[in-house]
Amino acid sequence: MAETKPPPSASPAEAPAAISVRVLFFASLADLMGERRRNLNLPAGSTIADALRDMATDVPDLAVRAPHVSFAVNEAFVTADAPLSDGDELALIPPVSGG
Amino acid sequence: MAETKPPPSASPAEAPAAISVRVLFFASLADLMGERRRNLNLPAGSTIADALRDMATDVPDLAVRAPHVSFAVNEAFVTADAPLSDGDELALIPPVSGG
Amino acid sequence: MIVELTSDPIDVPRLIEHVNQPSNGGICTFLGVVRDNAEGRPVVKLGYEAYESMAVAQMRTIVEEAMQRWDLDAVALSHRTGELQIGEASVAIAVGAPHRAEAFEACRYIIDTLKTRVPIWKKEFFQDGAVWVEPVSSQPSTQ
Amino acid sequence: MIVELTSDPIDVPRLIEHVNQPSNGGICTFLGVVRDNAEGRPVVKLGYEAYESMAVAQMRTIVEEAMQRWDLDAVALSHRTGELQIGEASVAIAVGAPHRAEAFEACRYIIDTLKTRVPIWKKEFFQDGAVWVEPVSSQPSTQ
Repeated sequence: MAETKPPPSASPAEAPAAISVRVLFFASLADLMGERRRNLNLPAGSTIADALRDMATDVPDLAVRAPHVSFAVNEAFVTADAPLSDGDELALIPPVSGG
Repeated sequence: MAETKPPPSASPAEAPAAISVRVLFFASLADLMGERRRNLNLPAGSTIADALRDMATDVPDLAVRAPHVSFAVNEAFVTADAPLSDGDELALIPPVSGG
Repeated sequence: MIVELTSDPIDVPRLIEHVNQPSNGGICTFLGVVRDNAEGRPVVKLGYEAYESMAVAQMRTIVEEAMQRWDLDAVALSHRTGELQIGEASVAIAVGAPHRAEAFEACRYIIDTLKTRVPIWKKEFFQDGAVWVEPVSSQPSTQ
Repeated sequence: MIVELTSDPIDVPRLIEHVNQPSNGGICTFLGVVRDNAEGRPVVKLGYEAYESMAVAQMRTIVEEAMQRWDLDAVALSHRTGELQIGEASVAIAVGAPHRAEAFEACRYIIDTLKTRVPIWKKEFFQDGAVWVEPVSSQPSTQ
């Protein structure tokens, strides 16, 4: 995770110009992504939708799946327009089938 | 039970002039009656209501309890106007509380 | 199908095992257990008396009704008789079904119906006496 | 309260024991068990994967909701992870309540709600492949 350090900010008192988010993939999405987690660097102010667009450049099928995916930030369900903060844990949650 | 044999009938081909019924008492009714079973001799054509009237001569409180009692003849629920036949098993069933 | 009256403690895992058949995806069980109070009054123990042959016949009829109505292939129903201590199960029902809705509904039907028309009676023992429980609303219907 | 994910077989008697408290008169349990088929297609085994920390947190929230809504003092909820064979329990719920209506309703609420918003996924293994089960209707709502 050392490589995800944000670039130095022009004004250290402000929010960083970039954020680093840990993204978790489960079940069919782990299969799709070929991994269970990745660290993602995004511009400050990015939302979950922005993160999805970023990852879909690698894996275009993620955009196809996105309408059927729920999202959790730091283990709480949120909608795709939720903003991300540096250090957040974003989970992509396919339709659940426990029980 | 040998003593409950009905008297000889005038016409052996017809139903006997008297019937013998085995009556079972449970729970609070066994407490009330002071017994768990008795054999009852009744005129042919008697109903459960007739049997109750007969037994209430011994135990008047039975008449008080009767509206809250259900009846089974040979293990099937029936109403108080059901006729009794020789050899029937009549159960007086107080409100049930199993489970 | 298991339908039984027993004076021994009910073996709940055995009932569950009985209904755990390969085609079933859900098992609902209900246990009636002896509470330490009756509407707030401390209970020492319970006693159950049954019109045994008729009780078993009625229990079987209720189970058969449930199996037909919800298309079930496995139900187990056991009821205790005699003296029970606090925490012991007086009745246990296990219903297996392909899907959970049927398992819940059939299990609920069996306990609700048992309480209205199976000839079993409960006696509550208190510190200073005992009473037969006779719910005013549980008069069996004629059928 | 017992709320757990476990890779070991679920100890159902332990869950029942946990909710069998002296003030409770009824215990409802639900077991989800591995069926031998999925809509008719033979199933060999199942696999369950969870977002473990969030799953346990969601399970605890659901149990707390049920305990508050039905005024319960004892609920147990256990969910398996990993590989399960036919007949094994994938989930077990035990709810104790003074009266049976609350026990049934709370137990049903917990399994129904668990299936809509606890991040656990089931993989069905067939003779010739495996699929993640993704119900179209089970999209967790935002909350």
